[in-house]
Amino acid sequence: MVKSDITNVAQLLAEALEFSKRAAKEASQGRLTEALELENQADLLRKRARRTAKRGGGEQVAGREGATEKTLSIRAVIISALGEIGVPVSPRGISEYAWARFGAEVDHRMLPSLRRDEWRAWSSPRAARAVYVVPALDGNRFFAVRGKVTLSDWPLDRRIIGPWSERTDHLNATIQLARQLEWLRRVEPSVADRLRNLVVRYAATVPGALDSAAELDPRRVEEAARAELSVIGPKDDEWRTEAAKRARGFLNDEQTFWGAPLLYVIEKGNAAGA
Amino acid sequence: MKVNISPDVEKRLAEIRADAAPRSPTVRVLAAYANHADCNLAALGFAARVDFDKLLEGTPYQVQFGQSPFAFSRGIAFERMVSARDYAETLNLLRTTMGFKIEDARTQDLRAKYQSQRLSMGLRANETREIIRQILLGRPTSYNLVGGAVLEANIGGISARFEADALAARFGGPIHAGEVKSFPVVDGRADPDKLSAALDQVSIYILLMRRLVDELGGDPDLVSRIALLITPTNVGLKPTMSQKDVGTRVARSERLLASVPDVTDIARSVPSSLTFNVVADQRADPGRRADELHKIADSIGTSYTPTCLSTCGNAFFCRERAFRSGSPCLTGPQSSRLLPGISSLNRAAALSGGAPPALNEAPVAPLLARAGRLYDAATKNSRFKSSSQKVAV
Amino acid sequence: MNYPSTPKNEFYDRSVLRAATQVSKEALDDFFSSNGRERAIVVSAPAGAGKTELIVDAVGKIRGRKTRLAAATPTNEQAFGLVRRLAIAYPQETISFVPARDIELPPTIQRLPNVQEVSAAQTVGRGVIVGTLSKLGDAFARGDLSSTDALLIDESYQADSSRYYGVGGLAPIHLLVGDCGQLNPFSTIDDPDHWRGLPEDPLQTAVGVLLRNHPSTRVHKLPLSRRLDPRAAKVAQAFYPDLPFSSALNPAVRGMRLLPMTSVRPRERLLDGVLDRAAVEGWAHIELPDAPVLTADPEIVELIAHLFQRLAQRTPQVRCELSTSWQDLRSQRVAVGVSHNDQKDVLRARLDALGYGDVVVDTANKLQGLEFDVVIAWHPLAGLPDPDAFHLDPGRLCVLLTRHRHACIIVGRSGDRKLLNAIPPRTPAYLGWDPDPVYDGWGVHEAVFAATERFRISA
Amino acid sequence: MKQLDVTLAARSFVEGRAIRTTLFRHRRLGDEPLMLVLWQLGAEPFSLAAASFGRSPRDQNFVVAGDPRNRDLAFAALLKMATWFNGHFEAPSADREEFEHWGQILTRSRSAPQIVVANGSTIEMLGRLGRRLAYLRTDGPKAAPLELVRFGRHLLFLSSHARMPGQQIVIALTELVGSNWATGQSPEERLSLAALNAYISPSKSHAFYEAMKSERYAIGPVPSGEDDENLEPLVEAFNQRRSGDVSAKVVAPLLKPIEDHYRRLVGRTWRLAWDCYERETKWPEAPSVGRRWDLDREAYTQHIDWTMGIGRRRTRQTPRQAAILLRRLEEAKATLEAEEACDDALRMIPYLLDGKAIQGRVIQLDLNNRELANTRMVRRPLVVISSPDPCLMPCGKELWWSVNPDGKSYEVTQVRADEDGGSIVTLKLTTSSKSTPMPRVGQEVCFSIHTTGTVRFFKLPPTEPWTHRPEAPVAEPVALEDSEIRS
Repeated sequence: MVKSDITNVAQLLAEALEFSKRAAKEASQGRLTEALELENQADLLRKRARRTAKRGGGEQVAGREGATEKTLSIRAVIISALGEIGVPVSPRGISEYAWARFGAEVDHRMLPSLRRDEWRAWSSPRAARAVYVVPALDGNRFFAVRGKVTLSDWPLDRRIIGPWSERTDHLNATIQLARQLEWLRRVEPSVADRLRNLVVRYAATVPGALDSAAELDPRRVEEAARAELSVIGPKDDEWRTEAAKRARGFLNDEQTFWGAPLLYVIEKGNAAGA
Repeated sequence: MKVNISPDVEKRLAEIRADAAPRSPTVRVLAAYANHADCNLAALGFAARVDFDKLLEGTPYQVQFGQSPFAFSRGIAFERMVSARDYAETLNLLRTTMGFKIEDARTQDLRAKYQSQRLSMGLRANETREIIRQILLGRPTSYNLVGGAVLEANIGGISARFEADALAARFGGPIHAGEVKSFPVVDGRADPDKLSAALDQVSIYILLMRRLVDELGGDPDLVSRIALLITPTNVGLKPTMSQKDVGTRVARSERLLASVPDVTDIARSVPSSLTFNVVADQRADPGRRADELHKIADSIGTSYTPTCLSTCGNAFFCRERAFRSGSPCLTGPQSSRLLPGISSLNRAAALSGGAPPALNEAPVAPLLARAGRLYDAATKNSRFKSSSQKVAV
Repeated sequence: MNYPSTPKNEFYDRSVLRAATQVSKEALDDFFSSNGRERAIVVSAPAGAGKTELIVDAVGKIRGRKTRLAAATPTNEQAFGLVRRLAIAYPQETISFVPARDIELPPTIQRLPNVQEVSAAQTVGRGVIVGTLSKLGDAFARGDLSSTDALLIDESYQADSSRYYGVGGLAPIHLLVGDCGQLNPFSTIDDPDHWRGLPEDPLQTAVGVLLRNHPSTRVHKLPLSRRLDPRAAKVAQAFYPDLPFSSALNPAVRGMRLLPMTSVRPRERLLDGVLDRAAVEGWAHIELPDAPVLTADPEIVELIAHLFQRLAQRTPQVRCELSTSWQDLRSQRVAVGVSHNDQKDVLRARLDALGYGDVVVDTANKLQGLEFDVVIAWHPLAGLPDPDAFHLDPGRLCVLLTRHRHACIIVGRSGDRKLLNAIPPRTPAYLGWDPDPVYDGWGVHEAVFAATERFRISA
Repeated sequence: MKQLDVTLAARSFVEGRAIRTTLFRHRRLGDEPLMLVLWQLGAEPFSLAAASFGRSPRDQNFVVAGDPRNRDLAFAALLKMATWFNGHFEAPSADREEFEHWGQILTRSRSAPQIVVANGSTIEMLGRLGRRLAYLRTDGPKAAPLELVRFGRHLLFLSSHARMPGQQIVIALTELVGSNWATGQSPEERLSLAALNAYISPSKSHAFYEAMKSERYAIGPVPSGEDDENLEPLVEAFNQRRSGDVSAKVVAPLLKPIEDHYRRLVGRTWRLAWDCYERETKWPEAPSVGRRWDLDREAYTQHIDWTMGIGRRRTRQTPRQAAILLRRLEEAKATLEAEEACDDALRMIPYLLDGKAIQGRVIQLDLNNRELANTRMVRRPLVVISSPDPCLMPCGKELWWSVNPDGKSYEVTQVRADEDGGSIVTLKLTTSSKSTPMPRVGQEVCFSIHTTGTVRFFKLPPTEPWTHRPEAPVAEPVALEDSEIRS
């Protein structure tokens, strides 16, 4: 902020204080109308001071960050988290990761409204290839799976959930988190500590990943997850590729991102998505 | 000109616009729109006729697109010069470069005839139409050089009027649209961007004139695809006339007009609570105004690119959004192109430092890691580290 | 699969040949009806029209009149090709090649008995002198090369004005032959548009500067393609809006067949579908799903590698007007055309690793003027986030889609065509220069997408 | 933009600071450059409204025209600048040295002047002013001072020489600074010297916010609309008071308000430009700078000799001049890229990433390898290097050792991938000459496509061929100021 602005703000606030003092004096003598009138003047001055301070430039904008960051960066955080995990995740999974990795609090209950906005944004632009947060798709009927989100720039087969997908996605996420942890231990130990607990939770269901006696070994987690993945991974890949192919023949462009219409699902008597 | 917006849509658009400064489509607004046709916020602003250049006035995001009064007066002076004495200079140029005859000198300056700019547009549009009709009928007495002609168009449901500097027609020949610009042609060269903007402008006039001729039952091909441009030559103000075939620009303008989304569709597609009333309220707290615009942007989506900085009044605002999310578009479309599957600049930086990539990042990650590794290796042994402070003693 | 039977005697469309012969004849008549004034004749042609044949033919006729000539091309490779063609066509004529420094003819051409590599100073009195425009111009400027009676230039739409300047004074009569649909001359400098529109622009084409200074120059248009068969010509017409042409061939003269194979693997079934479509229709356009990708898109590299593997497994054979029996398709006759060097590098390494070292992989710039039996074309717009002047260039797409005699497989992504739903980008404007390659390219891309729509297969 | 650029832009974004992209300074930066800061009037392309010029930050000369739309006032201001400029610009040409050029003994100035401006648009402005002044008549009724015409000719030289890649006579700071620093900005934003500088100079908050503050100020020569709005009443008042008088005696005392207006604008750019200039001088000069400076001195000497002799240049080039210039620009660009890459390890990285260069450790050397060339066995030494990077180069590719880029080339003869994703590359020297320097085993080396060996120019015939001559010759453009109307 330039010096003259600082002086201005200081002056305005001093003037406002003057008015408030006089208002208090008037009020103490019972002249309430006059007191309030003076106080109004003071308010106006304070408002002007605030505006001047804001005009001051960049730092003020930066300082204001907190005010708007909430609505803004949630989307960015969700996209970053999904990008780093790399597989469909539940909203809760996203908020856990976001906290562990970025120290960001994401209220997973705001996801439905985010999804509405995402759809609106997706459905109107014409040519841009931007990235959107989109639901995962059920592998049989291709309706939107409520509990899992993905990114629109992932290949369709990776946004589809088949019979093995829940497990392979979990394993892939575990591998990714373990590698992430290993890397963070080298470059950002403080963040690594937060992420460690999450890796433990992910690895808990992977046989041979954890050895209760020793400190968590990310390599061991990765190896264990890979071992299991080598069994079901190929099956899952094949299933998803085939499903994606079916989906492309069956869905229009919009539906490959947002899912088959619910109506269709209801007609088929499948209540899972409703 | 028929415009089919229902009263409830008009009312909704008025609600959206609230007290924001309005603006109606002009050639310049249309050209700016073409630059960010993929931005929903820009489309909404266009449909609701909100002047985005003024929307954020009084906030730190205010953009200054002010025009220099000297630039303005140069334009006026030059225009006055070519239209003085019943367009003597212009007629002279038409004779020497376009083969106009001595008797092709029936001029009409509609701007001079109707002094008030704003109110007279409709009257001038009617008169333009009538003159074109006379020309089509082959009346030897019809005007053949018209200044300040007004052409009408329906743009996405909005009625708009465009003002052409000059229409000219040799007797029995095609009708031309011309534009007077004060940037110079020096040694046969003009600024390619300014020239391009001027020709795009003329191509819209040509397009609208073709439509008008068609409407009047004439052959649209009577309107020439050769644009006429009058500019100063070299370092003085001596006018010269350049001819350019703008056939492809006319076709592009046709695509542009066709691509403008219908205002009715836009009005219905945005959330019913959406309005610019707080954003535009200069008495409101600037922080609150920005928050409101963030909400609008979040709910309909934007598409920032650095070219917005020179064409859109919300550009600083959108740039800060891009900054806060670390979007690769912050550093230009080229860098987005080089970072497919990477969600943010932060992530690109992390990958360049060897962060393990997720599946979608796998193709680019090795390239970033390699670039980062080579950079770090080359600077490691150097006494010049990456940071500037080391040098600035 | 049903392959059409070859028509017995009638390979060529006689009326097309007649029309083309007429144009060539008029062009040469024009060329010889000299009234002593300096002048030039331009022959403009679509891809594979037999331009070099026309030059070879003209050389014979010029030499028949005992006059001396020089023939020039923009690149060394083109000059080598011309030397070979001339040497074979006229065994009793000595073809004198003037090489630039560090350049020599490939051994196979060097060994031809009537080919001689000579320095410019040794060309005195020689009848047929061949070299690049740069070399001949330099030798002429230094006084090593003396004037000839006629100058013939091949690929004259790729020759720029600055190089044409060097040889312009070499002869009073010029014959400029070229393909007007391919890529224009380009430069590596930062501001190649600096002179755009001005008469001195060194980057305008040789034909461009000639027509600008001598607007009365006659331009003859060869209305046929010998390389492209009717199926290919139909699509390629989009690249030549001002030059209507037809294939010299009747339908179904060219043929390609593959060993029938079945597979349970979805990937192989997909590849088979693509190859069968290309064999039967002459075209296939395979599209991977839309995704943000690198320029050297690894998935497209893999897809092309797989296409080659599968193609090889299915022992492809071809037949045509020159060889009516089925012949094995040789891998040297197959090419991949790309837009970027990094695409080329990655593909080259991948194909080499698979043992397809013979297959030609190159950028559109380098493939200009070449011919193959089968071409895989990496679509210029594949995976782009937004289209720009480079990738929209109609010349680039033209080169990629007009190199093949039998089949062309286009590889891209499903979002590519959607890029054209936007408004074409604004282009800078230049006085004295009306073309708009960006807008034209936009239209050409749309037309080609439409024309190949029925050959589209989604991966 | 390449992979390295986007990588460093991302890092700069995260750090909130610019990142250096060179180890060296690839331009000569002299001790006393001629700094020029110019300001024009709105969209009046040929009007110099205000200027500062000087040879050090303290040596700030300052002129304003008052109303530059008036020819006399404009020329009065320009004349002050011209007198100063011509003196400093022409002085180095007096001190000559001899040198050999293709067997001829020529002379060149031992030194050359160096002009520093804020940005590319200032160079364009110099070109426009040059175009206006160089062709003025120095006789007849509205004779212009010779000094102005010479100034114009120098400016024309500068604006055309500025196109030459690697030249160092005119330095536009946005280009100089921009090519040495990566920032988290778009190319458009980096055009503002103030915004670019905001990323480099130290600050507490993220440079994004610093840049946001700085970019609002105009750097010149094009003013902001707001600045001109403030100026307009001052100019109007000035014109009213002088009521048509252009004599210095009347005008000078009336200039104060306009001077105050511009002093602020010009002064800001003046300080910014010197800061940027001085910061860059602290980096060590790259080895090849000297060779390019020799070329600059020769170009400068030629210009001076021409200007002091015949002096007139065409307003447009002939086809021959344009053709020759095109080749020279292409050649200069290739040589510049080669020299910068071979001088500076950071400049080589883009080529390593593009597969146009390979670096690694020499693991084997066979100095006595022989092979059959035509009919006899010749020596062809082999160098085997182990690189941590994959190598996609085809066999037969021609490369040069980066410490000897003007020497003989090497040919890639074998490429093998190693287990760790790196590669083993065998290179063959293409000469048997024993005088060619060779690397040692264990040495870290880099081989690239870059060569600075002598380039050959194709000559063009001296006379214009008929193909490049219009059938009907066009009139020579003479457009001169005094032939034109100006209100």
